[in-house]
Amino acid sequence: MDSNILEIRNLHKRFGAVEVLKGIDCSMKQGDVVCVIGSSGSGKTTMLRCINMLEDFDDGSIRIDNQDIGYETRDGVRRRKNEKEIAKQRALTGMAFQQFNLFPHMTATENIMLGLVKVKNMRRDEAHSIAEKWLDRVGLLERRDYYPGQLSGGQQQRVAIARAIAMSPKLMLFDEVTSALDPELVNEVLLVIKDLAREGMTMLLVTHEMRFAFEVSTRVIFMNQGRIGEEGDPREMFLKPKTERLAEFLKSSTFN
Amino acid sequence: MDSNILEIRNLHKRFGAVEVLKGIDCSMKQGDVVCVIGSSGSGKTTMLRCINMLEDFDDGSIRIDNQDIGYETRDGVRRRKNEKEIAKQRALTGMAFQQFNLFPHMTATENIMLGLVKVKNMRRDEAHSIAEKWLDRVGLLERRDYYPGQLSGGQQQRVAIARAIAMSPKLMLFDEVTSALDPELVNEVLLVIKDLAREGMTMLLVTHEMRFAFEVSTRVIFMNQGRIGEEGDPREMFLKPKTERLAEFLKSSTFN
Amino acid sequence: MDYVLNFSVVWRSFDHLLGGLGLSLLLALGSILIGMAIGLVVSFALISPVAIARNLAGAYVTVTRNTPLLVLVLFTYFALPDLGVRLGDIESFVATLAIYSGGYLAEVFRAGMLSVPKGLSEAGQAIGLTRMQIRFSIIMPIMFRNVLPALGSTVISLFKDTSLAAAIAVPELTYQARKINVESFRVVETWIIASLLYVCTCAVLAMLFRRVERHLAIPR
Amino acid sequence: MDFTLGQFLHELWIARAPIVQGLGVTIVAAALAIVTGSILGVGVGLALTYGAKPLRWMTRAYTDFIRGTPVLVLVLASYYILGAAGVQLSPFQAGVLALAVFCSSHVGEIVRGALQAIPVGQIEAAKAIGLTFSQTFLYILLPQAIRQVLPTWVNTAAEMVKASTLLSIIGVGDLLLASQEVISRTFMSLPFYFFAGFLYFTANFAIEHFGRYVERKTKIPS
Amino acid sequence: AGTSKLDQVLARGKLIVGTGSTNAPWHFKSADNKLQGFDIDIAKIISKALFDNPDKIEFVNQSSDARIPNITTDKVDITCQFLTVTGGRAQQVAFTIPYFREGVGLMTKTGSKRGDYAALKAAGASVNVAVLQNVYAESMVHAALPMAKVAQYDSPDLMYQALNSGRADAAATDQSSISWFIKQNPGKYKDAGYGWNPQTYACAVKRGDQDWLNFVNTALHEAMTGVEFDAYAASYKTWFGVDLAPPKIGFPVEYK
Ligand SMILES: Nc1ncnc2c1ncn2[C@@H]1O[C@H](COP(=O)(O)OP(=O)(O)OP(=O)(O)O)[C@@H](O)[C@H]1O
Ligand SMILES: Nc1ncnc2c1ncn2[C@@H]1O[C@H](COP(=O)(O)OP(=O)(O)OP(=O)(O)O)[C@@H](O)[C@H]1O
Ligand SMILES: [Mg+2]
Ligand SMILES: [Mg+2]
Repeated sequence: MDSNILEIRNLHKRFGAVEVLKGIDCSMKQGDVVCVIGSSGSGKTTMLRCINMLEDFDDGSIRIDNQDIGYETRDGVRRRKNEKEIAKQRALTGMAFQQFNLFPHMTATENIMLGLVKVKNMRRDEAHSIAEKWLDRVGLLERRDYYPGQLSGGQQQRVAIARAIAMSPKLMLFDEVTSALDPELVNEVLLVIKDLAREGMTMLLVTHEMRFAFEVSTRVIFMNQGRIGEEGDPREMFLKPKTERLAEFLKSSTFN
Repeated sequence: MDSNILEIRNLHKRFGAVEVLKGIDCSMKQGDVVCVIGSSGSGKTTMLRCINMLEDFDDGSIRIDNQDIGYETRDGVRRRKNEKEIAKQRALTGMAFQQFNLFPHMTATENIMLGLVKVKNMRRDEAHSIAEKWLDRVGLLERRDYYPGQLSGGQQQRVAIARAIAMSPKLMLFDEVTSALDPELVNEVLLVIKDLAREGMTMLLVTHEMRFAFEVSTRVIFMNQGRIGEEGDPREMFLKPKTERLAEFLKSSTFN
Repeated sequence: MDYVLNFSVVWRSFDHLLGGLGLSLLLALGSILIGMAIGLVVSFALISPVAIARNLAGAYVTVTRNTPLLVLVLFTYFALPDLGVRLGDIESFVATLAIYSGGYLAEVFRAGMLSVPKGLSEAGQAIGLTRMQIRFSIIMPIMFRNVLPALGSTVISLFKDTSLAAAIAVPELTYQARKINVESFRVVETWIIASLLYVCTCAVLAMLFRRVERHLAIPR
Repeated sequence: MDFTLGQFLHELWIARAPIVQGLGVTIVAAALAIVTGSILGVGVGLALTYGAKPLRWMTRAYTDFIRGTPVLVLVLASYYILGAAGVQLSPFQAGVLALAVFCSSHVGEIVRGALQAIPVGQIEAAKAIGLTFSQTFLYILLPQAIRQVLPTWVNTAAEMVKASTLLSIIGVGDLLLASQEVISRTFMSLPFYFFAGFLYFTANFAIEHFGRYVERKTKIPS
Repeated sequence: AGTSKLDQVLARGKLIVGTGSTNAPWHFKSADNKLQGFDIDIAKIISKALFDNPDKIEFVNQSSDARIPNITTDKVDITCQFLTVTGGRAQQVAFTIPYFREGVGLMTKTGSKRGDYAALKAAGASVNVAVLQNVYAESMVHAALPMAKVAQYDSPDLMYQALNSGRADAAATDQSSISWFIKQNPGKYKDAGYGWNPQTYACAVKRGDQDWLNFVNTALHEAMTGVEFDAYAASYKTWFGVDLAPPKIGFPVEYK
């Protein structure tokens, strides 16, 4: 049996004529924390969006927990799964977005409960106590009845992370979750993520916070023009980059 | 004769119950370049807006080129001048805003020509050649027929500055003209301002760019809670602040 | 001029006017509810990725919005029976106004739908909601709040359009007013009263909508 | 009634002159109402946005009253109530007045929305270069507002064309009345109502496309 | 000059008559778009009496609910538009002497099972009758068909349309209209053969102007009994298809 949580093989993605992902191979085991770095437009976001089928992809396969995501090949023909099935598979991964994307018409608690009730078919009281547990974990239990508009950016992002985690995904995806935040709010969110890492959550993070990537990750992936440019131990990659590209990229990013 | 271009005496400004300017005194001579620094909410913007009557003020006087701005006192009664007169007086000063505020439905040239034709009653061809002269000065002659939406932020700000300067104001006011710009676009705007300073334009600038303030100004004013906290030579103020407040403020600002 | 106002005839038939107003409101309510259902479906079609659905919905909206309501009313009432569809006068008017309002409401809903940030439906997808669940739990509640002001004014103008039911002898407010005119010829007085009834009802409707808007406003 | 297409076309041919004339009346009435209503409406919109408080309240009451009244009632009021007050207008004048008043309240609201959507910075920038308020309005606000208003304004224009049918009630020989006159002689009600409906649709369709064309033409490049 | 409408009309040189344009045979447009009908001819008789010229008339087109308001607000000098004389109306306007009297009849489609009065009456409550909108429309129909359902319409063509589409079994309207309609659509409709509900048609003028009323009465009277009889009789023949016997010579019939 394959013990990998995530297994990406030869992933290709085109937008019209432009190929944005040109063959990605990557795997993650239980408990891995992988940071994806790379310059703007290198395809980091697109890779994450393919993993939970927010984007269709053109070739290759993505397996999560031994399930083929999004497509199945029968009799040699590649077919997109039906919407219902894809929706179910999306719950295997949790995703936190740069823009938080909390549902503005629901309180913090309701935001978290929605997926539990509608996707996991939980009873409301059960969902409610899980929501509270996670709000507590991200330090926002007191704000459980606040609407997103009444929370600061950092608080919104923490609720958004709690909403994703509460679904107990096999794999959490984070796409630059701090880059829309004021500098003084960044830390509270990073602390939550560190905490999750410590507890063994499997996570794939796109980030521009180099120091954070350095501290938290078990492995770093450097994306370059739709390919994986370099991959390995964070210490080695940051201190002794093998490729010129990475060296250049690291020089231009502030390491604070 | 009073040779001061700007002469502010005991300027008071209230918003409802809150007094935002609590007695400002300040004067500028021809060719002065004065930078106003101070923490958020200290009243810097409000002061600038009073100087060209975008805000009415409650007490004190502002004289530009020996004219009383906005109000006149006859028989001991303070009266707001009529709108026509105020409009005319506003042309004594030029103002550049944080948000550029270019007119989106006019090309760069038309933006600059509008005031020349409608306020200064110039012939169109004359206004046109002045507009081109200034566009050339800010390095945008090639873009003269572009609309604001087709220009980058830095370019828009340069057009906005050209629009203000083209009216040949006695005094230019700049309110954080670079803070809405992406970092790589800040410099092109600052260069234009430096250039104007070199040519002897009288300027009053609110800025958060400490290094720039240091380099360009003949004098620095530090605003603190609606009052002038400290005022003097940039070198002395930055290197040997007299008040604790200023020292603290300088510490918290990055000096890059 | 020496025209002397005399409201007594109008007061004598005032309960007829009120009854007419009640029927106007019922006609409006019935047709707008159906119209909203139509509008919702059509608006989803308008932004659908399927070109045929988009074009059909677009044609529907174009025709309903550009044809005078009176023509549609007469069509349903007089031409449909020839084609084998026979509705009573009230039913036929409600059906017509529903179809007519469907075109207007579809546009309102479409605009509201486009104002819901795309990130929200992606967030819904990311926690595994199906497309229908996203529509009902996320897009529609937000869209509905966004469109309330536009919806309010559309509903008010549709309410006023019920006056055309008089043409096929549905005894709503305008019909009652015209009936009084035929009897008394106190046209000025009758229309003053009838228009006040309309204005007040519209004001009440507008107030109700503002209240709903305030009630549903998302705290921030 | 039972008749063939040929009979209808024959009657249509006989009635071509009054129908074309009715269409002309409809178009002229709607056009006059749209033009005067829009000019009035810009004033209403200005008063609603920048007017002093009492003026703002008065225009608010005006727009709310007009928009709450069915056009039919406005048409009758303009004809009879003004007549009773000593202002004698021809049916055509009274009808156009009613439509224009109706149009002005709608355009007023649209203009208000558009003006309020223009960032304050625009007004401040105009002030800063010394423009007076009327200059600011003319050169800065109006050109931007017009572009924003255009799509909704086109809808209002189409509404006016539809509303002009109500002028037939005070005896203005518009397209609808012309059709009804033909119907009362020929008793071919369905075909002539539909023919009229088709003409109305065509007129509005043309307006819609003209609006889109102007919208494209006046789009600010960005 | 006198203050009577009579003097005003003579001074003006034309008569302003309010009437409709959509009800044959009373007032409607010919194929060449000229107003014609019995009401029109009555107006011409009055014009002839005024100016010795039947065509010095300006017709004001009015809907039926505008007939009295247009008199009371002075939009017209006189209304001739199949106006039924009632006590209530006589309180608002002054009626001239009558120029026609008729009753209501029932029209059915030829070949209909309920083709005549007896069949209609026998069918009881299952009969639908279309009628022109009127306060007493319902009681009027019930006077002839006590059980019938009554649907009131705005204009005659809608009423006929209802009959034609089968929404109504019979149309109850003026016998004059029925005979005209049957004549225009030969073979398709028939009179159910029952008449009731007599009513009188007269012109109406504003109250309180006896001179004007006397003049119109004289004109109408002499058309029905005196020098203009030929014109009246010719019109009667055209629109109702009946030849009138000339009035008896000798002692005036009025004083018998
Ligand atoms: N929906 C889309 N349609 C067309 N092109 C797209 C789309 N989304 C992304 N792209 C293009 O794909 C490329 C990769 O984009 P992606 O967002 O994955 O980059 P990224 O590495 O996340 O960059 P950043 O650091 O700026 O977020 C870019 O060139 C982008 O312009
Ligand atoms: N229109 C207004 N109504 C009420 N209060 C206002 C208004 N404009 C400014 N203020 C208040 O006046 C104070 C001074 O504001 P001002 O904008 O002048 O500060 P500033 O020094 O320019 O700050 P920043 O560096 O953030 O631009 C602040 O407390 C602000 O909240
Ligand atoms: Mg990205
Ligand atoms: Mg400021």
